[in-house]
Amino acid sequence: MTTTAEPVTRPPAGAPDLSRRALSLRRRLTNRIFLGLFVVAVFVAVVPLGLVVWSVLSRGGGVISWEFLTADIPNSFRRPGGGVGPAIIGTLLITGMAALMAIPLGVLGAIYLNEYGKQRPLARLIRMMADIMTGVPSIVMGLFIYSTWVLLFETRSGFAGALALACLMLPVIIRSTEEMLRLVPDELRQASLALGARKWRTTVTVVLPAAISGITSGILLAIARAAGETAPIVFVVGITASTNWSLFDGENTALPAQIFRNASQVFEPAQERAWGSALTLIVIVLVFTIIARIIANRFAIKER
Amino acid sequence: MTTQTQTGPDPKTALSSRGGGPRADRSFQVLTLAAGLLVLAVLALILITTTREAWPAFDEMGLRFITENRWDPPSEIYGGLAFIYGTAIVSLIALIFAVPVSLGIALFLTELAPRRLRAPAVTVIDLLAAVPSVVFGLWGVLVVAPKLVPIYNGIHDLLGGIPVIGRVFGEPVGSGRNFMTAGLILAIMITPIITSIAREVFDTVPRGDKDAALALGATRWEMITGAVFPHSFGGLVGAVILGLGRAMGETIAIALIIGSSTQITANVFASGNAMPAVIVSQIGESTGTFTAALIGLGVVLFVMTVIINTVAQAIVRRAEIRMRGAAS
Amino acid sequence: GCGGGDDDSDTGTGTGTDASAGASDYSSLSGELKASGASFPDAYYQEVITELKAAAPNLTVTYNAVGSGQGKKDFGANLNDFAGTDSTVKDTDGPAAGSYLYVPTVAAPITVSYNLSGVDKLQLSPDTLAKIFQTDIKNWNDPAIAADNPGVTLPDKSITVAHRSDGSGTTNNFTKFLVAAAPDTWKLKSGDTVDWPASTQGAEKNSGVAQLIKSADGGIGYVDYSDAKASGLSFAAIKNKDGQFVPASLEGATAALNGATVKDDLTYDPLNAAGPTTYAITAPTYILVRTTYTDAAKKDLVKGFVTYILTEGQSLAPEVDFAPLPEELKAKALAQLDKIQ
Amino acid sequence: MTTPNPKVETVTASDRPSVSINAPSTGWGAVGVDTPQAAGAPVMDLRDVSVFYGNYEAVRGTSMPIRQNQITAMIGPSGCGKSTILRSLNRMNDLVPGARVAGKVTYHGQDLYAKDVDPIQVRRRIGMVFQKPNPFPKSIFDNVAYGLRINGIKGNLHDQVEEALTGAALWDEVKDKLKQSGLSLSGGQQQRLCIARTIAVRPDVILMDEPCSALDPIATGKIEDLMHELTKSYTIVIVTHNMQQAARVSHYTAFFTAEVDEKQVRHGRLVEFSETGKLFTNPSDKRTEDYITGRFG
Amino acid sequence: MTTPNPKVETVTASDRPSVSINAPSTGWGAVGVDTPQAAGAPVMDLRDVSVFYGNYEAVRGTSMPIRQNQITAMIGPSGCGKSTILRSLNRMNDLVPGARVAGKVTYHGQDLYAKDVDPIQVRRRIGMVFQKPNPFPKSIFDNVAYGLRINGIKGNLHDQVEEALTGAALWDEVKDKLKQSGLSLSGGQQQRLCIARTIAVRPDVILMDEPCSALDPIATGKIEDLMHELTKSYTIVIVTHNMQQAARVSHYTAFFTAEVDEKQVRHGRLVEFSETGKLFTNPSDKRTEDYITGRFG
Ligand SMILES: Nc1ncnc2c1ncn2[C@@H]1O[C@H](COP(=O)(O)OP(=O)(O)OP(=O)(O)O)[C@@H](O)[C@H]1O
Ligand SMILES: Nc1ncnc2c1ncn2[C@@H]1O[C@H](COP(=O)(O)OP(=O)(O)OP(=O)(O)O)[C@@H](O)[C@H]1O
Ligand SMILES: [Mg+2]
Ligand SMILES: [Mg+2]
Ligand SMILES: O=P([O-])([O-])[O-]
Repeated sequence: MTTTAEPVTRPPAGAPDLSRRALSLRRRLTNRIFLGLFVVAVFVAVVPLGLVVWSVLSRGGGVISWEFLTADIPNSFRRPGGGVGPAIIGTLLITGMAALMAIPLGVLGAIYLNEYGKQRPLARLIRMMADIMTGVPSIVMGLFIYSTWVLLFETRSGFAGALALACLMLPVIIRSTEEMLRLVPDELRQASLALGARKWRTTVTVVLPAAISGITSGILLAIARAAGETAPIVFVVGITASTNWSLFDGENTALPAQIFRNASQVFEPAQERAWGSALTLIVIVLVFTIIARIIANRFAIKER
Repeated sequence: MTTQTQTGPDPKTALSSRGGGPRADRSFQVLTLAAGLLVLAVLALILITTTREAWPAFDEMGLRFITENRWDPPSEIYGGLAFIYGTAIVSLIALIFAVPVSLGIALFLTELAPRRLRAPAVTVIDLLAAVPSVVFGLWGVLVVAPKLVPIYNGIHDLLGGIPVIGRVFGEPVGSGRNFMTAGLILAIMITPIITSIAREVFDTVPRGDKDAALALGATRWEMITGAVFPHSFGGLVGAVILGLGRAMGETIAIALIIGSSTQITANVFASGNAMPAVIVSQIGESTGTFTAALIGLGVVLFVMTVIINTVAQAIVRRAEIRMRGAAS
Repeated sequence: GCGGGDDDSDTGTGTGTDASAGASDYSSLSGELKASGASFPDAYYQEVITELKAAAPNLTVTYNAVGSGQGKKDFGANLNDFAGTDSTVKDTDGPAAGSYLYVPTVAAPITVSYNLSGVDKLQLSPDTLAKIFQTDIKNWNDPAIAADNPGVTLPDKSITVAHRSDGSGTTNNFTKFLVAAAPDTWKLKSGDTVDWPASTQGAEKNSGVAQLIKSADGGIGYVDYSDAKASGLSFAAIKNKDGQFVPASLEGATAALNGATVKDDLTYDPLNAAGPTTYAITAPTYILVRTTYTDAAKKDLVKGFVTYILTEGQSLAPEVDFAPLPEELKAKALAQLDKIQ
Repeated sequence: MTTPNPKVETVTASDRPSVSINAPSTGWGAVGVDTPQAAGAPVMDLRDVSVFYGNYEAVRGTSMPIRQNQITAMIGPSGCGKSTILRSLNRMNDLVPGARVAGKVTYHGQDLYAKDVDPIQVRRRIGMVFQKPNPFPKSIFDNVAYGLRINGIKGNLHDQVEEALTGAALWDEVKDKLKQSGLSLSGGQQQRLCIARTIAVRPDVILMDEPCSALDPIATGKIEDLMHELTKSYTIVIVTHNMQQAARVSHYTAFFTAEVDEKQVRHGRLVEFSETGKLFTNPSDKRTEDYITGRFG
Repeated sequence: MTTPNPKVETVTASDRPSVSINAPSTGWGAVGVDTPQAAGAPVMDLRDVSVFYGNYEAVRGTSMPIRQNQITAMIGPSGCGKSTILRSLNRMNDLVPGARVAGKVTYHGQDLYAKDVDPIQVRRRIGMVFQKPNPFPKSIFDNVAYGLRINGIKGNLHDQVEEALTGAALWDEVKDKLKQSGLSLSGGQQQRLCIARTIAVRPDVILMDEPCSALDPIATGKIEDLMHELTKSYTIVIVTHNMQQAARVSHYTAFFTAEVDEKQVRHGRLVEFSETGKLFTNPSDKRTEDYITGRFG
């Protein structure tokens, strides 16, 4: 457009019209509207998040203190003071134990589905059942653990809760991990096998590290969901007012249960504890998300 | 075997397996298989124990357990139809809102967003997934439900008079605790799940397919409908099913927001109840057949999930056959 | 106990010294007690546990308010050392007949709370109450309500009925009262969960019902006394067996306990009890203890804890809006503890 | 094997136009402007075109014409920027984040990168066929109809689809199974389906990026025949790794290579643009000669 | 451009071994057995090898030797089964569900497909380099050490890695950044890293499937030089699309093509196997001649 020496600056007569005007209004509008809607969708999702986080921050923020995070849980709903220390410990222990059980099993199961079972009928069955298992309500999972584990050993315990949470996490981890393994290029597997690596070593040393970032995301989603589960905790973990470091001996408690318990009280101190617990729980999950992402990034496929 | 050739460097000729190599491989495979089978075992165990415990109720109610709309524990009548309906309607509302929004976000992230924006957006979506459902429940019942009442009233005033649609947008309950609010909160809860899977699915659409559409003079949106959607259909159904599973199984939040009435009504602004919510809120004070009936609701929910998954898989398979063609 | 300061607690302390001869020094109690059950007395039990901690620092008691039904199931499955329950044990509940003893602990009024702008005094007879909760009466200016409230101008406003969505001892006692006091009108029977009409609204826990009532002008529902007071709700005066409209109060509740007949197993029904100052909807609650504890130490802990509830602990009840037991019943309850082996 | 041009030697000129162009760096923009409809008139023109990916200059200062109803081939070793230049001809590079085109690409005299030019209109007129046959996961009919539908092209849809499939020499093979998935066809058929899809919207120029490299010789032969056919109505630009193919099918050939600059960064460069016969028999650049005689690449 | 063999013409034989083999379908299994250590003795031997994918016979009856310390090239149009045959040489086809090998592949006289043969041992001795450079998402060091570690090869790990990288002509370029990701290297470096990874476990035979097709000419030249170097210690089999490359680097060449049988099913076929010089100057089969003169492909 700027060169003066150009002999032809205007399209010669009969040359096609390339300007935007040539695109029909309908097509242009449809395109615009739908692309605009994508942006709207992001806001639609972000707004409620902002509102929830704001609610929790504004109501729970003032409650958080060192004492709140460490002190024993007060029995009385009406009296101010105390904290949720035992519930924080309980959440960490129970969710941690659940993750410890569900992650290896889930990842192994996913390895079976993607690396061995593929489209075989058994693998298809397991895949479908895993999908179904993601839909089992947490209360039913709690009832299941209650009527098997709890009644068998005649005690509620942190471990029973961990079992219930593990059962809830397992299918989510299996399915998301499988999806991630599927994205690992076959060339990597072949390269390893061509070096004389056995399949299991290939899987453990090449395939898993290549997919670790995505696998971690899926696992985090599962943990986040499990850490927020209330019904099975109330049902199979029991309750305690002081920290119980043991998962097997004696009852325990967790933040979601404290949120639920305190939120259903009208007394101001109890409600404050509920919001404070909610904030604590979100922060815990978030911190884990961040830590896990950092770890995953260290193992992940490093792009140039 | 090696008789005639003492040729190459000797150790290179021993090709038979040594040590426990193949056994290690075998063991690993068995280990992974065991982990896979664990899913089947746990699920079977859940089904067996729950069915066993629910049996007294099934025995007493028979088919009426799912066909009758009367939940009257004092009279020992347990007809769960209203709760089945509630679960279905709430999940449906959740999907109607969550699916377009999730797909929109996923498409925004894969097709529109500048690279810089993607990571933070994904983090925000993950954060949404990190909010425990009980918090959503609290927020829904204390903050959202009352605020929505005027909006519901507005919609009712606007559409209530229209013949068929009017019945769907009937008189809103005063508390705002109804199918719609529950569905909306559920939609927020399942959006991150559907989004994160849909994003992966869209990412796997071959660059070439998108280029081909654009090279024909397609706008971006036309490219998405023409090249991205057909490719992603199966994966998207999977994403939606996972979200639906979560929606159908959600307990605490729904228990708080749905309003807890036993009724079947087209009015989405009316209170209702859903199976998991009924179980969680009534199990504590229940005994005997009542407990059995509540667990029975869990079994019904389970069976519903199986049916939905089976149907979805059949749909995906048919679509795939149609798209991939018989040849491959 | 730190002073409730009214006449109830005076007499309470008197009995306490008398009966706690065996276990007056709680500081010797050491160990753990697990309990679960009714949520109705939860606030009171938690208060007791908090107070007892000062007297018995080595005793840890947990009470998990999972509901009476679950408490009884836990009791039958040996998951707890004692259970809290608002209702009596039926064959199918879990605990085997003869394996348990009832110990009444406290009682509390169940209020009929409402939210009706311009009306701060409301009287309701059992029949009207039944009609309202059955949605036979849909409007506040219904003649039946007007008949109960002479001289009050009732607005033309539709009634929003709030009830518990979770299975609840409160529901059980409220509906039991309606069965007893309005047998011809009330059709929904009684239970922890009843078949509420579709147009009514459910909410979780007493606080949920309170919140629901507060959020809807024209709302009415049943809420336990303590939550109703804390929520700042206004509650109706209910016509008792003697034909008097009595508002919910702890005095009214204690009067109801006095008017109830106590059975041999110490269960009793204070609902719709006789007496002019009786508050008609008063609910009892019990602790289930085992007749036999295999662990002798456990037995002592249970006895010690329940004794504390029945003695010093009684004075805490009014503080958290529960009604202490009358002397006579308290004595019987303490005697019941001696049957534990 | 049927080949479109009955040449046995890879290097003889036969039925090529005799327009002789020696120096690739001089302009031919004006050539043929006065006879716009004549075969051989430049439809497109590149003037000192460089393409950047971010800060990396993948191809440097390329100038060449694309002549009407002729086949222009681009050859050269891998990574020398053939695809990059090809994609700059219909603004497909717009889709690569960070990609930027400097210099001037004109189409019928209009600057393709001018402000008011809509890339969608550009791509509709300058179609593209890719290396891997990539039919949409739709029926054969819908694949061809896709472009017609989105572009709202009027007329009888079925007739137009038939015409495009006939034009792509595929009609006879698929006329009985138009409802089947495009993916059920063989590789060669799929590629012809992609060509049919492209010509259905009646573009002016067709860009082909190694259209045969995933095909077997028989399918390749068919596509080459087809290209020959298509020059009756279309202008074709083809990128190929296969020198023999360039020699067989094209009228003009551009030879690219990658050169390392003083900072040790590799840039693609147009070395020579000539009438095909000349380039293969009598290359004017030593590097072209080295390449076509197989000394590298 | 440096080329390993200083040939200017694509088709002249120069420093090739003079073992003359005319008919590909006769056996040469015995040739050279009596001079086992001599370059040119067959390390591997294919006898009437056919490979099936499910019921589809992708390649039919292939017989040819792989000679020690020599480079054997496989050329032919796309889809003729070059990769398929190559992968049958180290049992990589085992990994394709439904793939089956008929006929006999021997390695130092042992049947590779015998019951007690462990494919892991086979692959450890017969290494493979792929078309797309595929380093593991690990550090450069770990990439090379990987094979050493899994095979439990003793000795100083660092020394062995250095040796392999030196052998792959990469040491100087990466010695200061061994901890960096293998993916941070350029394409050519990545491919040499893959070669280093392969030679680190000291295989006997190295199979290469179009190892340069994703590389630029400079990188290609380096790899070709390297292959030449490697023949001192290794036997190499290379699949290439690029006839010039085959002519430049290989000692023997196998030409494959795809033929259609009576049922219209395409099968890959070995047309001609000869000493490279002969195949390019004096092919004994008309189809070979057509292919190398560019009449198709
Ligand atoms: N999207 C991209 N981002 C950054 N660099 C790119 C991109 N696409 C290509 N390049 C680089 O630009 C240069 C030219 O690439 P191009 O694909 O045009 O080469 P080519 O000649 O088509 O090669 P081939 O024959 O392998 O297809 C290469 O160095 C390549 O790495
Ligand atoms: N995994 C597979 N399953 C089924 N058929 C296959 C598979 N791999 C290859 N084939 C078929 O076998 C034939 C030979 O393929 P192969 O990849 O060996 O050819 P090639 O000569 O290496 O081709 P190219 O030069 O394109 O790499 C082709 O028809 C191909 O479609
Ligand atoms: Mg290219
Ligand atoms: Mg190949
Ligand atoms: O206190 P509740 O038994 O009514 O929950």
